[in-house]
Amino acid sequence: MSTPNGAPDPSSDRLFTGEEMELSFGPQHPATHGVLRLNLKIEGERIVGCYPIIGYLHRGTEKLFELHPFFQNVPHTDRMDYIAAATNNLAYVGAVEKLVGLTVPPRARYIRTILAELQRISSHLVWLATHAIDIGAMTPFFYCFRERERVLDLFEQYCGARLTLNCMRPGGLPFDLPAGWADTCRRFCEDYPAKIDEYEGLLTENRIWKRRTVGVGVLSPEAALDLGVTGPMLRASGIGFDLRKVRPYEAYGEVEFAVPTAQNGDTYDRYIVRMAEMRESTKIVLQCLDLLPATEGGPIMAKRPRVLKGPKGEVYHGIEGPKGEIGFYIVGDGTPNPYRCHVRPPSFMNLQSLPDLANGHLVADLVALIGSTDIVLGEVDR
Amino acid sequence: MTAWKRFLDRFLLLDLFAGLSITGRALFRKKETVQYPEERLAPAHRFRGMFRLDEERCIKCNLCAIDCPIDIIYIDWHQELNEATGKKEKKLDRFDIDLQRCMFCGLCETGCPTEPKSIWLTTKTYELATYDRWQNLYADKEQLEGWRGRPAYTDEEIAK
Amino acid sequence: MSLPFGLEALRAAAGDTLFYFAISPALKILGLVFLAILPVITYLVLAERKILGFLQVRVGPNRVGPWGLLQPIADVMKLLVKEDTIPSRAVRWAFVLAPCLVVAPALVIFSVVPVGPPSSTPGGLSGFVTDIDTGVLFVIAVATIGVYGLILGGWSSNNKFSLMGGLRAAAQMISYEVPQGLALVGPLMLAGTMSMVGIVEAQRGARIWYVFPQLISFFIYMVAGVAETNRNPFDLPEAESELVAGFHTEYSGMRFALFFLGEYANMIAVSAVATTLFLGGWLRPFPSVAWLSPLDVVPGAIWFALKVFVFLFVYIWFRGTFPRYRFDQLMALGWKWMLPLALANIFVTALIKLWLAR
Amino acid sequence: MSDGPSAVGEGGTPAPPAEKPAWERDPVVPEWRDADDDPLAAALREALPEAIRSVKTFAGDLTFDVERERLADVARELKTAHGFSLIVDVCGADYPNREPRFDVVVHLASLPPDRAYRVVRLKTQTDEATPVPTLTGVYRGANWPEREVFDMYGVRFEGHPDMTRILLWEGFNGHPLRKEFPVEGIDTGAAIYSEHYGETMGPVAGTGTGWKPPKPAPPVSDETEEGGAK
Repeated sequence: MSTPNGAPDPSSDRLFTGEEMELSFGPQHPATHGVLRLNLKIEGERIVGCYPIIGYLHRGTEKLFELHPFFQNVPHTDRMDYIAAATNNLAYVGAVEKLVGLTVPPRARYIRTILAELQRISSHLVWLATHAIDIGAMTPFFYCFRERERVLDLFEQYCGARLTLNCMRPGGLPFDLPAGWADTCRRFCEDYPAKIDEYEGLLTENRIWKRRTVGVGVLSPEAALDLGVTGPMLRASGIGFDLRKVRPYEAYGEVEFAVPTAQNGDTYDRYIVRMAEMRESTKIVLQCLDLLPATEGGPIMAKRPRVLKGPKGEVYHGIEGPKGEIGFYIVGDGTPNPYRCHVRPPSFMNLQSLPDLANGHLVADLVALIGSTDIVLGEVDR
Repeated sequence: MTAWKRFLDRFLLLDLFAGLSITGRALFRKKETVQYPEERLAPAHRFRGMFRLDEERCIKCNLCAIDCPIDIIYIDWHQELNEATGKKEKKLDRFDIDLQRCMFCGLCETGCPTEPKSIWLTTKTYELATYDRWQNLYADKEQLEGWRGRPAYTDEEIAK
Repeated sequence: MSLPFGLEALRAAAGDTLFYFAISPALKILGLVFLAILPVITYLVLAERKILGFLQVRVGPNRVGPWGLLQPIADVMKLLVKEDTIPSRAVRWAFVLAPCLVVAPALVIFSVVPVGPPSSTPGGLSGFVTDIDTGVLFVIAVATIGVYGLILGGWSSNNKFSLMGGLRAAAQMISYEVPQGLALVGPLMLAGTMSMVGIVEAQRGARIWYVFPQLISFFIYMVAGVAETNRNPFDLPEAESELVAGFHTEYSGMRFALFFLGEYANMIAVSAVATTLFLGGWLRPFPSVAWLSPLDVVPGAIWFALKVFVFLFVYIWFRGTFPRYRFDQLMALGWKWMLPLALANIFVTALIKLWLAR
Repeated sequence: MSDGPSAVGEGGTPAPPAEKPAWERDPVVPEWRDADDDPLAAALREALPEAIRSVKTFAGDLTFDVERERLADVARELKTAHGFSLIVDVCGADYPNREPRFDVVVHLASLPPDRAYRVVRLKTQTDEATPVPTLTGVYRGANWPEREVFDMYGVRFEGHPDMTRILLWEGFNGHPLRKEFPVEGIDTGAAIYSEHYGETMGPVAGTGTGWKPPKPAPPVSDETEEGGAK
């Protein structure tokens, strides 16, 4: 173990030597989580070159943003990171509110925080499910989807959709919570830590899981910052950077939560960090549910002009999505449409680190690494 | 002590047995599967499903078509003299929705100015699949109004 | 003489020599394969899907027939009528030969596995096809042939993923042959014979299943058996998240079904050998305890089947629980742990045997 | 970003009881302000006097207008001297009526615990012919975003290790985020498989809903267009 990313030193064992082979890994491959394509150069099974080719899911979302008024773009943001639609919505409406100068009423802020944290849980559940099935553990997939189903039910009860939520509007929220929603949500959050224990019982201490993940794909803190990696990947490398803490948006300033970090920056640490984040998210949701009754009946939408017009100016607003910092850079030109709306996609930036992580590892590790970077190709390609 | 424990752990495989016990317990647990065509989960009250239109409530203002982010609502209307009242009224010629592209965002319902809404998605209808792509995927006025005669998902069915 | 089904007449017509050395084994193996192994395999697939479903809090296949009981038949029908494609640049003869090379050895193993006791009357129907003196050796030898099918299939498909799968299969199966073979030496030393029937009889004589004195050996055989049959957590040759489907990526239709059949036949074969060597074959539990003798009314074949099913269940349970090893870790486990452990086990067994014989 | 006058929900400071809370008042639309007095701006001006053209702030975001040639130097200065160790993003913008027409916008962030969290924006202007110095020498993470800017706007980056298209394929004809690029898409088939397809043949963008000849994007919010003819 001498190379920076934890790959075994090629000179230390003579198992794989010989000619290079090119392997086109994807875009139709069970482990690439969509349509990622990696052009691999391999020696035996050792990866000596990895070149990601993306864009198979490019839909021109940024062009679409320029064509529509601010409020019509919210459903388009759903479709970028389609397993974490609420945080996409939150980042977008946050950017619009900053551009237009709206202040969100407290009840809307609490509900938004709850939705964002539930979305983080559901996104991490999908990550865990696919990550585990990539490493060969089949059963966590079904356990995770069982719980995810409950989260999606909560979303369905709140806004009517399960995946592409369209659940926020610039200035507030479209709906108040339905009756009984808070109780259902509380029940879920109280059950949920036991379920996390179940997943952890299957994986955390399992020696096969540990051998597959510990020391695989080490990302040093310097390299992580250099590559623009954010989110759980950065925190697993030992940098406790979390936008929810450093610039508390929505209701994060009013709740207590910890930012889990780990030191080694390998695949196992990324796993540990995300598992701990799910536990923290349930705590945040429970605290927000406690804060909610005080605002019962309060407004959920700020006073705003009938047609939102972006002033001549530009803002950047980033929030902590499940996968990293998701931000929107919006340029207004005095019309109801954004002149330019650029997304800072966390998956895109995190995927950039994959060649660094994968070099020198085996093909089997590559699969674990794709899983642990937690990419969604809808967001990488937009 | 810990070294001793670690040594024992190498041979006892306790971690593996812990995993086996978790899956083993699941063997006897109640199964989560919903047998779809026989049992159906009731959609939530706000569930956004198939469109419905009420022409009498509709004031032909086009707001739903304007609010639609992907412009899939097509409305044509003309003025017509109502013999009974002697007033001019708007008549719908065409109210089409290209459901192939619809993403069920619900912005048309939000934009509708009438009360109650004359276009709404909370019909709890999600079984939109058809064998012929033009049969249901391109909904015209008659299909959108068909909810009176043909509620695709009756309350009794949901309760079942 | 007591031969059923008009076989008596056949024996009279063909003569004793021809009947006992050719016709009878042929009929037995045909009967075993088509009446026992193949139905068991098809339903094993269903059982696996059902049990995996239960482990994963879902119900598994239940649409074809009651409780999905006709599902295997539907699967077989589907695979039979499916188009059988051969990639244009594949090596045709090898591509066609490979699945046969996987299935045949797995089925041949059953010819020496005793599912029941030898007949009490000379010339009667005994519970095995043949009993050769080198039965265990035969099993090991035949099982090794299967790997050629995997390599050939992987190489001839002209697909990089297949090739890697084939290479992994070769490396893995050859590595695990060694500890597996060595693990079998322990019971052989205790029994003093290589005949499969002889080993079961020896367990009856020793009044104990060999799993208890040979626990380590049993454990190594189990792990190596899982690796040998390419099952989770050692399913590297066909690891679907890494190699798409490994060596059978390009196979479809009946040829794919043959690979499938081979894998499950291998599972049953490994379980059957383990049952014979370690769990007392057709013997009832605790063969030495007299008051359990009412259990003897259950035929030996049923006991045998029950024990095999316990093994198969454990296989499926493993699949539902564990992640997959990585290639180099699998090799390290085989050569650095299994092999020394097996050797040490042989050494200790030999010492104890010598000490007891003193 | 530091607290701007209109920053969203910052910590949820309750409004004084006498007046209406902020969400019931009319929104305070932010405006551009000069920010030369910002300590960061002053320090940067001192270190690289001719590189900074102007420093402004809008809604709390500090924006440096940087000379094109000095973009990498400014980023390096920010990284080494002011702790802006994380590259947030590189993106472009198109102003067709301006000369030069493209903006390249870089967002950098400083992280705790060494520094307070802050995002600054570097802007520089360029046209199609003039490459911008790449940031990949300062932040390796600028690699893919810069490729995206090239892909979408055709802005080249000088010294970039791999200046190829990223989201679209090599051979795609055009840069789709330029304002004149038609929303309906273009006939791209000929460009990919020129050996197979003639100029007007080949896979056509938008075939799913019927291809239309390119035309300027209709104003979406205009009600008169919506009623009849769609």
